[in-house]
Amino acid sequence: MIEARGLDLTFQTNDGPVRALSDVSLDIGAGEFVSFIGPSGCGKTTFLRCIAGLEEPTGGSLTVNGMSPDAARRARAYGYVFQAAGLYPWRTIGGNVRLPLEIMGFPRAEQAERVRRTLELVDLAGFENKFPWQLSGGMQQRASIARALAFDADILLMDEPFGALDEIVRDHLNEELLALWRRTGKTVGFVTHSIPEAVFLSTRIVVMSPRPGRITDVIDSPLPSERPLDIRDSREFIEIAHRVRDGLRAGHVDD
Amino acid sequence: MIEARGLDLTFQTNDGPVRALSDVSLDIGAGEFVSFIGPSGCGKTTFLRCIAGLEEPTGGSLTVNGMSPDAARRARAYGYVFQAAGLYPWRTIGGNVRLPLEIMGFPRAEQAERVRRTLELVDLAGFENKFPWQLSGGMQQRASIARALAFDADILLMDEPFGALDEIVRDHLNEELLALWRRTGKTVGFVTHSIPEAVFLSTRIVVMSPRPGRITDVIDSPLPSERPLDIRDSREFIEIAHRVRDGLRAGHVDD
Amino acid sequence: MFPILAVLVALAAAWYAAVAPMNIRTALDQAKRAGAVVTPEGARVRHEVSVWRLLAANSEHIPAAYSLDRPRLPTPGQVAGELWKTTGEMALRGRAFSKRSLLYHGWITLQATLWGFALGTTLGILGAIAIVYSRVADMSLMPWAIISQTIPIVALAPMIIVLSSQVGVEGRGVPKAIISAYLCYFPVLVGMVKGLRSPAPSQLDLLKTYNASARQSFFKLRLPASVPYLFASLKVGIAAALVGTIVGELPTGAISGLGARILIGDQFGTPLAIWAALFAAALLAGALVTLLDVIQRITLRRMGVHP
Amino acid sequence: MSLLLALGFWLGAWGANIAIANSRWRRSLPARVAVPVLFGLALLVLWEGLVRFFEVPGVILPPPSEVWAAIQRSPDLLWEDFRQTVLKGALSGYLIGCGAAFLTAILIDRSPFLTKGLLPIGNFVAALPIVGIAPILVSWYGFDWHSKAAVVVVMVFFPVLINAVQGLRESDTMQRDLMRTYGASYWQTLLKLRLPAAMPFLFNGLKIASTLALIGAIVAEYFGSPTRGMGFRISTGVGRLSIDLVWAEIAVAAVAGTVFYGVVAFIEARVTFWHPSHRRK
Amino acid sequence: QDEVTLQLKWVTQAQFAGYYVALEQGFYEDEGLDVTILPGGPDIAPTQVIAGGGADVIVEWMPAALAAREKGLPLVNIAQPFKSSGMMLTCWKDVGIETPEDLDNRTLGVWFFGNEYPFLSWMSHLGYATDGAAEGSVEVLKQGFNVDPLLQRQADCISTMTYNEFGQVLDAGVSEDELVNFKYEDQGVATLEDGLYVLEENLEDPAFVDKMARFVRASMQGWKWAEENPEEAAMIVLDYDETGAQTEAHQIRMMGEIAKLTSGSDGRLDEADYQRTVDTLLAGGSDPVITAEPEGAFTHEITDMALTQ
Ligand SMILES: Nc1ncnc2c1ncn2[C@@H]1O[C@H](COP(=O)(O)OP(=O)(O)OP(=O)(O)O)[C@@H](O)[C@H]1O
Ligand SMILES: Nc1ncnc2c1ncn2[C@@H]1O[C@H](COP(=O)(O)OP(=O)(O)OP(=O)(O)O)[C@@H](O)[C@H]1O
Ligand SMILES: Cc1ncc(C[n+]2csc(CCO)c2C)c(N)n1
Ligand SMILES: [Mg+2]
Ligand SMILES: [Mg+2]
Repeated sequence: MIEARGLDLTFQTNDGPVRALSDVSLDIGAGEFVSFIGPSGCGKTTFLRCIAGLEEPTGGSLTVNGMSPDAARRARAYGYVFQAAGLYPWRTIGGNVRLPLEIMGFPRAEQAERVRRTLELVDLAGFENKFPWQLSGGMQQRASIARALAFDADILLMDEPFGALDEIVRDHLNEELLALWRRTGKTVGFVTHSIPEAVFLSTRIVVMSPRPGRITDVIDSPLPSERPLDIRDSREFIEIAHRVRDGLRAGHVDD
Repeated sequence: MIEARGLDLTFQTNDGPVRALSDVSLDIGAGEFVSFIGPSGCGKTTFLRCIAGLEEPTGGSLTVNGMSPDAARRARAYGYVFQAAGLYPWRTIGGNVRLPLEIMGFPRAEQAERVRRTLELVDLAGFENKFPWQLSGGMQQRASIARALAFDADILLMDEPFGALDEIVRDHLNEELLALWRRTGKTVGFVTHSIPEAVFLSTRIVVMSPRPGRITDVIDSPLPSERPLDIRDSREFIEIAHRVRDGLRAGHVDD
Repeated sequence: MFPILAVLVALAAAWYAAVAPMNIRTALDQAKRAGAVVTPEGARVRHEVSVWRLLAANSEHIPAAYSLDRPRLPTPGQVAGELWKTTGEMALRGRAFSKRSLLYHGWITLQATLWGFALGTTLGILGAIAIVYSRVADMSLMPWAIISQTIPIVALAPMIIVLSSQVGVEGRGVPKAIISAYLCYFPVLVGMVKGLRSPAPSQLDLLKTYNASARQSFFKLRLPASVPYLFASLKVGIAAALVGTIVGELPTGAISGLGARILIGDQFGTPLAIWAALFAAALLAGALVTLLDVIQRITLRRMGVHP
Repeated sequence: MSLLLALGFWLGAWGANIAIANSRWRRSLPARVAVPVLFGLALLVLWEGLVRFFEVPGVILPPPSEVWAAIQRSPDLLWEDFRQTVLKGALSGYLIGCGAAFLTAILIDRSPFLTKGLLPIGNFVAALPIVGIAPILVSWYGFDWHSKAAVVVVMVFFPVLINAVQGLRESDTMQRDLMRTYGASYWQTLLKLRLPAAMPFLFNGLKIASTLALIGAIVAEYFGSPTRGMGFRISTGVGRLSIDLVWAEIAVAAVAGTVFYGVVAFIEARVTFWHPSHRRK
Repeated sequence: QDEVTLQLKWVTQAQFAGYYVALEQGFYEDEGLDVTILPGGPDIAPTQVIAGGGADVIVEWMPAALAAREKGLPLVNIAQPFKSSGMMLTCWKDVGIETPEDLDNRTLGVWFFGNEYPFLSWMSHLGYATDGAAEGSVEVLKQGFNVDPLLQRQADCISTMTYNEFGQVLDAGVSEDELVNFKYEDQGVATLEDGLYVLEENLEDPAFVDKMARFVRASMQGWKWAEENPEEAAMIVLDYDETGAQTEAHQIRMMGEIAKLTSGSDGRLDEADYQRTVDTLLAGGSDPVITAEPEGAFTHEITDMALTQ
C-alpha cells in the first residue's frame, strides 16, 4: 500500500546540505501498524512527512495506494498527528477538533457528535470551550490526537503522539488506539521513543539510525492482534523489545 | 530552601474558573532533586511556574531562599527548561544557547566555551549554526536543555525535558544530569511522565492529581546518591516504582 | 483617562511655551506699527536678530504674541476657540450643517474617506490574496503596486478628474474617493501580504494533510492568522484614506470638505481656519482609528488571544 | 491596428509570465527580474497602443515614447530635481521620521502610562493632512528642502509608530517567560527578544513609509519651493501643459521609489529571514 | 435649453463674479442656457480640463492659453472681459527697493503653474537671469497660495493680485507706505488675464458658436451688473462659495478691485492688448513662452454676434 524505493532526501541549509534520508526502502501493507523508532534526528519525522506528501524526496520513488503521495493527500487519505501539537490559537479546543470536519464538509450535527466523541476518547470532555493556551502540554497533545482521529482517514500517521502523557493515560490511549486499529483496519505509521509502546502496538517495527538517516532494522512482531496490556510481561514481548533495543543501540554506536 | 504553604492558584477563563493548584504545601531543601509526576493537567507545570515567579499564586505563601519567587527570579536563581522548546527563530542553535550567557554578562570567550561544552553534553556538537526550524523535535528539545544548563543556576526547573528523546539518549542524559547534580549540589525540580526516570533521578518524588491539582503523595527515595543505570533492576528501585505507580493510579481513579 | 489628560496637559504646556518664540517677530512688527517702543527699531534689522534675544529685549510685548490675529503658531486656546466657533456654537444655533460649519465639511470629508477606505481596503485585500495565492501575481503585481505609490497623486489627480468626467461621473465625490483609495490600498496590501504569509509552515502542513482547498486554507488559517497585521494595516489605511481625501479636495475643485477649508484658509491668510480644519481632521482620524482599535480588541478577545 | 498590436503584445507577455512563473527557473534572479519587467513592458505597450488608437491628446496623457524622449532631452534637469526632492527632502525626512517613530514606540511601550496617554493621541496625529501641514511647515522652515523633510517626518511617523508598537507586543508568552527566568532587564528583553520579534511589523511600517516619503516630499513642493524639485516641475509642467516632462518626472519618481522600497525590502529579507513569510520554499 | 460647462481658473471668489451673477440673476436662463460653473483649484489646469472634454469654455490667462496653443491644444479666445491686468510684484520698501533696477540680486516670490510667464517676460525685459541670487540675476521662489513669504521676510517681493493677495498683505497690518508695488500694467509687460477660451474645432459648429454668443452676452451682462452692484455681486459669490470660508469683507473689496479691471471691456478683445501680450511673450529671452506669432488665437465672431444683437 505504501511503497518506498531508495528514498533520498537532502535539505539545503545555510551551512551545507543535510542528508535526512538515505536509500530508504520499505513496504507497508494495507492494515499494517508500523512503528518507527530511532535516535533523535534520524529522519523519522522526515519519512512520515514524505509519505504524507509534505516533503519532496530528492531521490528514489514513493507511492501510496499506487498514487503519488501528493495525489493520495489530495484524496484525503491521511490523518496526521504532528510532533508539536500545533493547535490554532484562535480556535477553542472544540473548534480545533472540528477544523478537519469543517474542511471535509461533514454535516453540522455530525461534526458536533464527532467532536464530542473524540474529545471523550482522549479524556478532554469538558475542555471544548477552552483555548489552547489554557491547556496543559499533555492536554494540548491529546487535543491534537483527537483532531486527527475525528475524521476517518485510511492512513493514520502519528509522530510521537503520546510523548507528553503519563504512563496511565498512555496505556489507556494505547489500548484505545489498538482497538480502533483492529476495528477499522486502518494503516498506521507511528513514531515513538518508547520501545514497549512500539512493541505493544505494532505489527512491524522499523529501527532507524541517523547521519545519514536510514533504516537499520525491520522487526516483525509475531504477537497476536488481540493484545491485553499484560502481554508486556510475556517472554515473547520482552524478547522483541530486546531486539529493538539492540537495534537502537547499534544506531547510536555509529555516532 | 523552597517553601510552599497552602498554595492555591485559580485561573479565570472564559467559561469559568479553573483550579490548577489547591492547598499545595511542600518543602524542598537545598541540594534536593525532586521529581513531579502526575496525570496531564494536574498542575505540575503550574507549580514549577509558581516557583519560578512566572505565575502569581492566588492563595498561600511561597518563598525561595527566603525571598519571594519574584526576587529570586531577579537574582537569577533559576535555569528553566520549558515543556515546549521555545527557541528564538532568529537565532542559531549556538545563539540560542548563548542567549542567557549574554544576558548575564559572561565574558565572550567563556560564552563560546560554555556553548561548545553544553552543546556537546546534549549531543548537538556540529549543529551550532543551524536554525531551530532546521532541527528535529528532539534536537530542539536538547538545545533548550543546553540553554538552561549553559549558565550555573542554583535551582534547575525542568518541565519534561526528555519527553521527546529516545531511550538511549534519555539514559545518557539522565546519567549526565545526575552527575551534574552530584557535582554541583544544585536544587532540581523535575517534571516527568516516566516513573523509572523519576525514581532513578530523585531524592523525593511528588505525586500529584488533577481537578483540582494537589499533592497526593510524597515518596522519599532511599537509593544511594551514586546510581549506576542498572540500579533500575534492583528490588528497592522496583518497589519505589510500584509505590509511585499506585499513587498515580489512585489519582486517575478520582476522575 | 488620567494618563491621556496628563499627556495632553504636557503637550499643551509645551505648545504654549513655543508660541512666544514663534510669534514674537509678528507681534513686534505690529507693536511697532501701533507706535510702541521695540528693540531693535527696524523691522529688517529685527529679522537678523535671534528670537531669543528679541524675547529678552522686548519682554513687555510677549503677551501680544499670544493674541495675534494671524499667528504663525496659534495658542491651543485660539485653536479650540475657533473649533468651537465653527462646530459647537454653530450646532447650538441649529446651523450644524451650514457651509460655515466644520461639522458639515467634516461630514463631506468623512463620506469620501469611508468610500475610499472601503474601496482601498477591498483592493488591498484582494491584491494581497492574489499575490499570496498566485505566483504570477506575486512576481508581477507587487513591483507595480510599489511603483503606483511612487507616482504622486497630485500628478494623477487632474487625470482622474478628467477621465471620470469623460466616463460620465457627475460631481467630485467619486474622484475624491478614488484618490483616497489610491493612498489607502497600499498599506493594506503590504500588511496583508505579510499577514497572510505569517502562518507557520507546520500550520500550513496540517491543512495540507486535510487537502484543504485554497479557499478553506484562506478562511480557516491565513485570514485568522493575519488579523493582527490586518488591524495594523487598517489603522494606517484609514488615516491614509483621510489624508487622500483631503489631498483630493484641492484639485477636485476645492469646493467643500476640510481640504477646501484649509486651502481657502491658506489663501486668505486665516491661519486659525487652517488649524481648526487640521484639528478637525485629526479628531476625525483619531475617532476612526480609535474605533478600529476597539474593534480590534473585541475581535482579538473573541479569538481567544492570550492577554 | 496599434490597438490590436498592443493587445497582442499584452496577451503574449501575460502568457510568457505565466510560463516563467510556473517554470522551474522561477526562483532564479533573471526570472524574478523578467516577470515584473515584462508585466511593466506590457502595460507600457498597452498604454502606447491605447493612447494612439483613441488619439488621446498629448496634453492629457502622452504616450510612453514621448515620455522617453522627454527623459532623454533633459537628464540634467531631472537629476537636479531628483537631488533636491529625493536625496535632500525625502531621504532626510524619512530617516528622522522613522527614527523618531521608533523611539516613540519604545518610549510608549516602556511605560504603561505613556501607552495609555500617548498612543491615543498618536492616533489623532495620524491624519494630519499633508496639505494642511505643508503650508505651515513651509512658513516655519522656509522654501528649501528643510520644510519638505519636515513634511515627510510628519507623514511617515504614524505608519511606523503603529507597526512598531504592534510589533513590540508580538513576542509570545513563552518567549517572554524565558527572559523572565533569566532575570533579564528591560533593555535586555527589548534587545534580544522584543526587537527581533518586532522586526516583521517594523519593516511593514518602513516599507509603507518609504513610498509615503516620496509622495510627501513631492506634494509639499506645491506649497512653496525653490525653482527646482520634482514637485515643482510636476506642478509647473501641468500648468504649462508640458505633460511629457511631467511624466518624465513621474518616471524618475517611480524608479527612485522602487529602488528605495527595494532597498528596504532587501534589508528586511536579511533581517527577518526567520519569519515564515521569508522561509517559503 | 443648451448646456454649457464653464471651468474657472481658481476657487469661487469675486474674480469670477460676472458668471455667478449671470447665473443667479437668470441671465443665462434668459438666453436659454443651462450653465454649470466648475470652480478650479491648485492642480486644476483649465486647459487640461477642456482638452479632456470636461468643459465647453474656460477662464484662462492668455499666456497660458497661447502656450497651450503652441503645445498643440488649439485654444481660441472668444471674449476678454478683463481689460487690464491686476498682477503686481509687491516688495518691502525697507530693504531698499524703489525701482525695478533694485530687484537685482533679490529673492522674489512668483506663482508658477502657468502663471509665471508674465514675470519671466518682465525679467528678460529687465535683463535679469532667474537662476539664483547673484549680480544680474534674481532668486525665484515658487510661492504658495498665501502671502506669508513676504510677511516673514523669506522673500523681498512676492506676486500679488490687486484684488486679492495685496489685500491680504494690508489685512496683516502692513501699511501701504511700507510697500512698493510694481504693476505689470505700468511696466509695459502686462498680459491679458481671465479671458474666455474654447477649442478651435468647436467653432466650426454654428450651433456651438451661437451658444457661445449667448453665453458671452449673458456673461457680460453679469459683469456689468456686478460692476454696478459690487456689494450684491459679492454676496452672490458668497452664496455660491460652498467652503463657507470666504468672508464678506474680502469679497466686497475684491469685487471693487475687479470692477476696475473689467470696466474697460465690453467683452471684445482689443487687438492692441492682444498684440502687446504676444510681443511680451515672444520677447521672453532665452526661454520664450511662445516661439512664433500665433495664428487664429482669437476670434471676434462670438463677441460680434453677442454684442450686435
Ligand atoms: N527544514 C529542514 N531544514 C534543514 N534540515 C532539516 C529540516 N528538517 C529536518 N532537518 C534535518 O533532518 C534530520 C532529520 O530530521 P527529522 O525531523 O526527520 O528527525 P526525527 O527522526 O524526527 O527526530 P526526532 O526524534 O528528534 O523528532 C535532522 O538532522 C534535521 O536537522
Ligand atoms: N493560562 C491558563 N489559563 C487557564 N487555565 C490554565 C492555564 N494554564 C494552565 N491551565 C489549566 O491548569 C491546569 C493545570 O495545568 P498544568 O499545565 O499545570 O498541567 P500539567 O500538570 O503541567 O500537565 P501536563 O503534564 O499535561 O503538562 C489544567 O487544567 C489547565 O487547563
Ligand atoms: C497652482 C496655482 N498656483 C498659483 C496660482 C495663482 N493664481 C493665479 S490667479 C489666482 C487668483 C488670484 O487670487 C491665483 C491665486 C494658481 N492659480 N494656481
Ligand atoms: Mg521528529
Ligand atoms: Mg505541563
